[in-house]
Amino acid sequence: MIGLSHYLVLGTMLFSIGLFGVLSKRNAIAVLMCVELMLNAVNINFVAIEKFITPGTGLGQLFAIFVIVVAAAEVAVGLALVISIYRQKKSVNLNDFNLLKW
Amino acid sequence: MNNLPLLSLTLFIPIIGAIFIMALPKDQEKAIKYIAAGSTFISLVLSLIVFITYDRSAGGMQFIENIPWVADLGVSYALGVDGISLPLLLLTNLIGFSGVYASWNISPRGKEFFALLLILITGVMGTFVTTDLFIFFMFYEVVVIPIYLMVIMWGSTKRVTKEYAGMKLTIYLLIGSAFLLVGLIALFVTAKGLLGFPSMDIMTLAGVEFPVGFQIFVYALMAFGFGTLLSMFPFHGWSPDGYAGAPTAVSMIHAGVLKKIGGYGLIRIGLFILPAGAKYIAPIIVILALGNVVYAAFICLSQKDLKYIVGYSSVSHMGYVLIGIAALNVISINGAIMMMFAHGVMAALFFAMIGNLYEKSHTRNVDDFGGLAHQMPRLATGFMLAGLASLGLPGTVNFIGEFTIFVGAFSTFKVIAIIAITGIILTAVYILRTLGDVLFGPRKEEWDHLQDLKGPELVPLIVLGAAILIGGILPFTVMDLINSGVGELLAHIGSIQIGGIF
Amino acid sequence: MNYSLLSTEILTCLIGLVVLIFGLVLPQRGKVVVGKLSVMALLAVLAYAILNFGSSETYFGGAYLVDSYGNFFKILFLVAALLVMFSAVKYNERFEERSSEFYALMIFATLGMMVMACAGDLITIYIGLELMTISFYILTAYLLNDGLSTEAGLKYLILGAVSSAVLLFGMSLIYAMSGTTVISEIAGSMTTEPALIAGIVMMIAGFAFKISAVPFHMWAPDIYQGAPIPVTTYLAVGSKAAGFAAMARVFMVAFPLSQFNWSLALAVLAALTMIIGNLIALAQTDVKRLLAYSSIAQAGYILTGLVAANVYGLKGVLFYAMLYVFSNTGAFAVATAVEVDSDSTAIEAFNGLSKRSPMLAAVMTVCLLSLAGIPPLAGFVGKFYLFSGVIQSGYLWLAFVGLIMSMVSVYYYLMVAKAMYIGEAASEKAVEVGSAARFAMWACLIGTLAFGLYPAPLAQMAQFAISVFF
Amino acid sequence: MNLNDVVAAFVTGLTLSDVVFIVIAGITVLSALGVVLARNIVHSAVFLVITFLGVAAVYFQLNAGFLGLVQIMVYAGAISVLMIFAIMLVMDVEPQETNLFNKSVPTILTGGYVGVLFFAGMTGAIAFTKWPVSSVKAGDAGADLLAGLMLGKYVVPFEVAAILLLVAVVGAIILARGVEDK
Amino acid sequence: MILQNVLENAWIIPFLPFLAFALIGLIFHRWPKFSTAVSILSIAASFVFSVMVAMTVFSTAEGTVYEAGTRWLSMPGLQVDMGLLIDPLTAVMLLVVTTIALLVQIYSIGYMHGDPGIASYYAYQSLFAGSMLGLVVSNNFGQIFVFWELVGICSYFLIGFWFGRNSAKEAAKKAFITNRVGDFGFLLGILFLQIIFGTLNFNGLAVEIANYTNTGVLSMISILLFFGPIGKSAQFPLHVWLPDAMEGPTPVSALIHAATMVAAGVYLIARAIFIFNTSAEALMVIAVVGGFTALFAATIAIVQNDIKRILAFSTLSQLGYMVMAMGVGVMTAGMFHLMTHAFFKSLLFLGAGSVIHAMHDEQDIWKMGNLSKKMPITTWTFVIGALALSGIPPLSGFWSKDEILLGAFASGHMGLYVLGSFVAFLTAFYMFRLIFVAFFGSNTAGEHAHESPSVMTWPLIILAVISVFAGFVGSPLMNNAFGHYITYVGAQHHEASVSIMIVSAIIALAGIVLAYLVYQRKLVDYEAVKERFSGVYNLLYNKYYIDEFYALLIKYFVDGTAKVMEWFDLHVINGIVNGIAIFTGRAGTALKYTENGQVQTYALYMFAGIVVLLISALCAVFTAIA
Repeated sequence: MIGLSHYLVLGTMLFSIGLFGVLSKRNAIAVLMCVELMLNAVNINFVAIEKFITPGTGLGQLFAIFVIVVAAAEVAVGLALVISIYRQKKSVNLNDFNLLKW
Repeated sequence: MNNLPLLSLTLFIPIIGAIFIMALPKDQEKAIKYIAAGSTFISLVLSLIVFITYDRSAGGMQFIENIPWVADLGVSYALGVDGISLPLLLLTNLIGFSGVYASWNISPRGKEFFALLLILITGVMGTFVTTDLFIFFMFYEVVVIPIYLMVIMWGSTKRVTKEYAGMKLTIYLLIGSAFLLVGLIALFVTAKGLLGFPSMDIMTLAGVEFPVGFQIFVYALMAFGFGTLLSMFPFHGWSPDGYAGAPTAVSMIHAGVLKKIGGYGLIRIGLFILPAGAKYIAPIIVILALGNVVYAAFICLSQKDLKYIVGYSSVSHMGYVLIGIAALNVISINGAIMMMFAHGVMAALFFAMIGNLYEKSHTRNVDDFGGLAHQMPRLATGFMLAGLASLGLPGTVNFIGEFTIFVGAFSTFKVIAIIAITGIILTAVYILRTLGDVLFGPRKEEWDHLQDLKGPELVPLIVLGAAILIGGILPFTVMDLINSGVGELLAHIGSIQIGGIF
Repeated sequence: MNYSLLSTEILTCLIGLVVLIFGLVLPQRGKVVVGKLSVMALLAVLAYAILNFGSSETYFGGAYLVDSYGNFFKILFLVAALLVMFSAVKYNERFEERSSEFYALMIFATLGMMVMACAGDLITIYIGLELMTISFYILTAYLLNDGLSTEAGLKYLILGAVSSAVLLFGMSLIYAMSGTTVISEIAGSMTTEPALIAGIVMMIAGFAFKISAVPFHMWAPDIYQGAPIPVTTYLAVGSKAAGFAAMARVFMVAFPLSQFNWSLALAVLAALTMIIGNLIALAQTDVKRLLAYSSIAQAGYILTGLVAANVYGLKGVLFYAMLYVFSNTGAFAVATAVEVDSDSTAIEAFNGLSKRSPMLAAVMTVCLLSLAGIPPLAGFVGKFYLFSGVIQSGYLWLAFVGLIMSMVSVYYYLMVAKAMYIGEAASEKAVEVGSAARFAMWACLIGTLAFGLYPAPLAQMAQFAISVFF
Repeated sequence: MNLNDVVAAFVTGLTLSDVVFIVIAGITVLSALGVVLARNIVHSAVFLVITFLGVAAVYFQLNAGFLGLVQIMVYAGAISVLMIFAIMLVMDVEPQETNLFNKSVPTILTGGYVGVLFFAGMTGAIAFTKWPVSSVKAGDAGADLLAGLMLGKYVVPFEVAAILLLVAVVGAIILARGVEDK
Repeated sequence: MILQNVLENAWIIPFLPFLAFALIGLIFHRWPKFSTAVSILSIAASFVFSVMVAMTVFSTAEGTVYEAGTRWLSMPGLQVDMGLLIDPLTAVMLLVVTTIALLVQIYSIGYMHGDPGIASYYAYQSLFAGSMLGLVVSNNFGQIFVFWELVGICSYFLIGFWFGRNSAKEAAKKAFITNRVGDFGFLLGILFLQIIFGTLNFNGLAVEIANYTNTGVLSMISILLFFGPIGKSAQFPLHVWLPDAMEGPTPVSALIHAATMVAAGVYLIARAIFIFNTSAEALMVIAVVGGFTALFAATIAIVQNDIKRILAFSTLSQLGYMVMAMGVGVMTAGMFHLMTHAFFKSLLFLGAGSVIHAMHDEQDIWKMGNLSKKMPITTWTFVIGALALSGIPPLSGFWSKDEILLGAFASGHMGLYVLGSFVAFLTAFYMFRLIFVAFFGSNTAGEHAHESPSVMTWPLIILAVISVFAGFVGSPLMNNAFGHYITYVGAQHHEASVSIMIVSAIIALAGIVLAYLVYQRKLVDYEAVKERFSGVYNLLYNKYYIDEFYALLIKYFVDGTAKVMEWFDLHVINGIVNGIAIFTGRAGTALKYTENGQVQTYALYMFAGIVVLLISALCAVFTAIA
């Protein structure tokens, strides 16, 4: 019988995958993608929670929508940054971005 | 006659002077000096007035001023002096005044120097005149940073660089004060719990019955914090290097009064508020103090740099003060305070003379000198006076302090007192050796160009020398005052029977 | 309902929009004027906020709260924003035609902070936080042809996005357990369910990132170093304060300590933050980066107030946050002037500053010492409040760590002082400082001194502000 | 309900919706893994779209139709396209090496380890929690409800979100346009 | 008016010299003549006063006693007064000190003529006299200690008066430090008195001790107190400073050896005799130390060649006599000898000074000779002094020395009696060795010598006269008037025995004769003897190598310890401090490298933190649940 916890586990799973991606990918854009994965995972949580705990209030969905909006904005800025840094370094490889350290 | 806030005036006139100095343009060297001298002189006079008009028969806190400051911390701008703080206040002004003259030829950047010096003097004074824990600590830490700046800007590099010396001194004292601060805050918080209202007033706190365990804990913290400031063995490392690196005036004030804040704090805060803790910790302090007296005295024997000799000797003398404080009886504490006053004047005079000599000869190494009494008789007189005071010769105020401490300590711990008293022999040895090698012996031609003290350079010698002799020949002028204060103290903590735990 | 109390936020928002629009239409000259005007307008807003400090109102069923606590932080943010803008006037010239957008973004960031401070609902907090953060992503990368700046921007974005994901995950769990996102209602349904604990932990992590507490501090040094100095300043004082504002409200209101002792976790974080921040700062040679680490350490001190979670502690948090604005901005203002002068913030660049321009050196020294907590400067009083609270709630060891580390910190602050006072200056000519920046520095100096010498008024404000929790 | 029950639930009879969920979840997770594991950034992008669609499907299954649509429009539509554009703009190497893992193997391993730990811990927390599930059965919360919330209780976040988007747009333009180096 | 109540105003006696010191130091030091005048006038006035005091005191049969004190340093449980205690003992000491001080200062006019430092010389002289007088009139131990130390420092200044010489510098230092060692014990004794009896006032203590039974404590206190005299009166282990003390101008030596410095120790014992008398052990120690010193010094004196050294060692041995007298319980005899010795010893030193002056600072007796022609006054006064010292009746030395030997004999200390007599023999011998060699020797080095100016000779003559007659006041002929008066606690006097007198007179004569035979008639080749017993000779000549031993002690023990401690301070204590500092810095540098610039590392740290927090929190919760 599929319950809330399954959805949450699904969310957690997506979250962890995204997390792993963030930690391990080299390409800045891929990292942004993984961030999106994490945000989607959170959204799944919100929606599922609303469905099972506060049905009919729309609270979770609202939260999810806001998250989507923010995510979109973040992606926009992020990609702009990637482009701008690519313009300077001709690279999107995070390993190359270590002028700032120590 | 208390309508005039004498203490506030004494306290803030140097600050006002400092502000004026900062306002002046750099090149007004003369005006700057005169302002500095003038403001310290006014403070000196005011503190003398306080010293004289203080009603010794009445005793207790007098010249009280009290303005609520921070309500929720129970802090109030509270001033007042009693027999314990008044001598030290006077001492501060004596040394401050002579300090200005001792650095008369300071250059370059005399402007910054005198401004910082005045701030420094105010800071030290503040710790002695306030009766509020918070304000006390505030003033205490105020002094640390100006000293650092003065050391690195006008200090001298000999065995250690002045940067190292200044940093060591600063960080050392600050770490000590960190422990102290924890203790104070704990004190404050616990007192708030017991009283029900926040208070930083020392007397109010003294009225609180703290649990013994807590007292011991906090007093231990204070013993470390204040002990570090008092260069208690083995936390004395900063003091010789610091004095060696510091410019004359700073050495004078630091060795003269700043150190004494440690002893003063131990008495004013430690004994007043935490008598039981004091009683418990006393034996430990005494053992360490023994380290000060003998160990430091021995080290003096093998020093060649005049400033190091005086630095270590001051460590050694502080041992007496610690013993006096730890012996916890009226005589010994009287002695401790007298000793603080005495050592302050003596050390200041010593450093003033050394500074003057160094300024002219650019060396402080004993072996370089010899027979200076030929060329500079006045300087020699100053050295001699300081030296004799330092070895506790009767007729100098130091004898009064040492003798009283010995009597007091002897009645509490015999053996330790005996060992400590051997210090007088060692002191005699290194002092006479040093003075002999520097002042006496055949004339050395290379020093014929040295000018003897003259003009402003004489002021420290006169002021401090007078203090040494007057205090030594007419001890009751100071001792009665101190006694009135210590009487109060002992009456207050009468609950604990006198003496460490044995 | 009296919506006039929202006018602070609304005005700020409007000013931002106006600046943005005029920035598009006006020619280069005009943009500068726009910047100045916007500053003036913000001053008016600040005045308004101060006047309405006392008034409070609850909007939208607790989703948005205008209370003394929020107002305190609004004032704080506005003060910070103004000081930064003043001190940055000269620096901003290098943004050429983008300068008006710069002001706009700063103002929007301020708006985001205000929303965070006044938010009574997790959603509001999140949105405010994101507005602030995204503005900062852009501002951080604002030196477009400077590799460091862009790199910092990208790093900040990635880490910031991840951290807000974590925060969201935590919020989702809280929401799951309490069925509501309104902070004041959450408290009612507190249990010790594992999921709830997990939620709290992840929210701690999320906020800890914003306030750059160890081990979530790693971004701070790089971003602070890479970003344009004004942005760094604002990040350090504003963003951090906002993080604390929201965090304190959430944890004080939503999570009663009786349920789950989160203060222990915070205590560990605080200790780590103070130790590591100060230790690494010892090894820095670039003043900007040094200040970055020092600000990490400062976050640790402020965090102790939250650990204490009692009157003194929180008062300390607010007091410290406010004085931190003055002290830190003062230090950064001087750093800005020096960078403008010599295009470098390495310690060597400060050599002989006291000879070149004594006033700058004095401001720097005073502010740094205030950060170190040396009386009679404000930092000391702040620390006194904080550690009184900490000791009162029984974390003696934390007080030891904090005070000892703050004394250790004196070392690197004095290193800067040393360079300024005995270093050999490359050039003898004075560092030229614009009148605005000079004003900002004086303001910081006076604030730092005044709060230290006569802390009572600020203390009362803080007292009044935290009265909403007790 | 604890983990064993979860396992048990799988072996015992599964309703249709359960099967659907499992299928969707499977697809989503697998494609998410694809995003991470693909060596070609373009493939990653494609997998990402699939994941987004899967998430949308989950929304639909949770009776959040409106949200599902938003998800498809914003994510599967806008964001993915944006990503592809970006990818195209910055593609200069062989597609095969566009999406490699981090150079330092320790980072990857610890990263994987941390991820697994996180998953384990969180799953445990979820499994051992008694969720205050409400018995109320509500239908699809339509756009009207959300609109009411946005313009009512949550008007502040709504407005702020608007500003946020504005900021993002302005910022994106400024950053992407860049300045001509002098 | 002053004359009416002399005793009340006796404080003026020490006060005047102090005043003189202050005046010279502050005002007159630019004008040597003024300084001289001020100093001499002040001491003269004190002298007059002392005479009046003495007259008042001795006006009554048993001598009047006056005590007064003014509060100086006081607090609950500790009171040190500046007081006056005038009794016969004091009176005598005042007379002796003022007389000799006065004469010495007059004499110095000639001796120090032309010295650049005359002003400071007289300043020190005044201070010296003042301190000594203050010590004499003290009515409590605190005050005594104060002036005790002042006397010490004055000796430091005067011995090191010619500070240009390294030898003077060293001698002065040696004198003060050696005294400090003694004072250490003395101070401890005083502290014990204060702690146990709660007062330092002599009369008070006398009462307290009278009904205090613990003799062990009393012995300890007595012996501790005795450390003071050991230092000041240069008794055996701490005698080393006195011979070197002649580095100072000769008049100073006269003052130190006769009136001020060394007398102080003996005077202290006399003053505190009521304490010493309570403990037989202490008395025994004192007697033995005294006796040993007497012999020890005399043996050394035999072989010395420096005229002042010989006198110095004779002083040592005479001091030994006095201390021994105290020890064997005849304090009066000790004081008696102190007085007489003061006169003839100062006479001898001033005479020696006159010789040295005439010989242009030549001090080796073998380089003198045949001075009797050139400087008769000096010679004959010197001979008188020598006779008095050797104890030839009826000169003063005879009576006092006889009193002591009598005391030793009668109190049953046979050993000490024999020892004393032997020392008397040695004394006569070495004194006349000196005289025969220096004044009647065949050596013609003294050709160009000439008699000293009258300002120097008159004091010699006066002292010579006193040396001759001073003895009678204590002699049986005047049935020990001196002894009767000086008694501080009951008369201590033994019936004079003619036999002992005769014996000691014969012994003295024997010594003189031997010296005459050896050094004048040259019947024995003393060089050969020297060769024969070269070992013994060197041992004696080098003063039993005690100075060398102390030097080694200081070099290796004291300075060695100092070096060790310094090393410890530099490398251990500072090492630890610096170590901590360095460690902190290193830690910072190490941690710094965690910021490796890799954004993903940062994220990794973040999530590691989260996971740790999460798991620990969950564990906490689960344990709480379970």
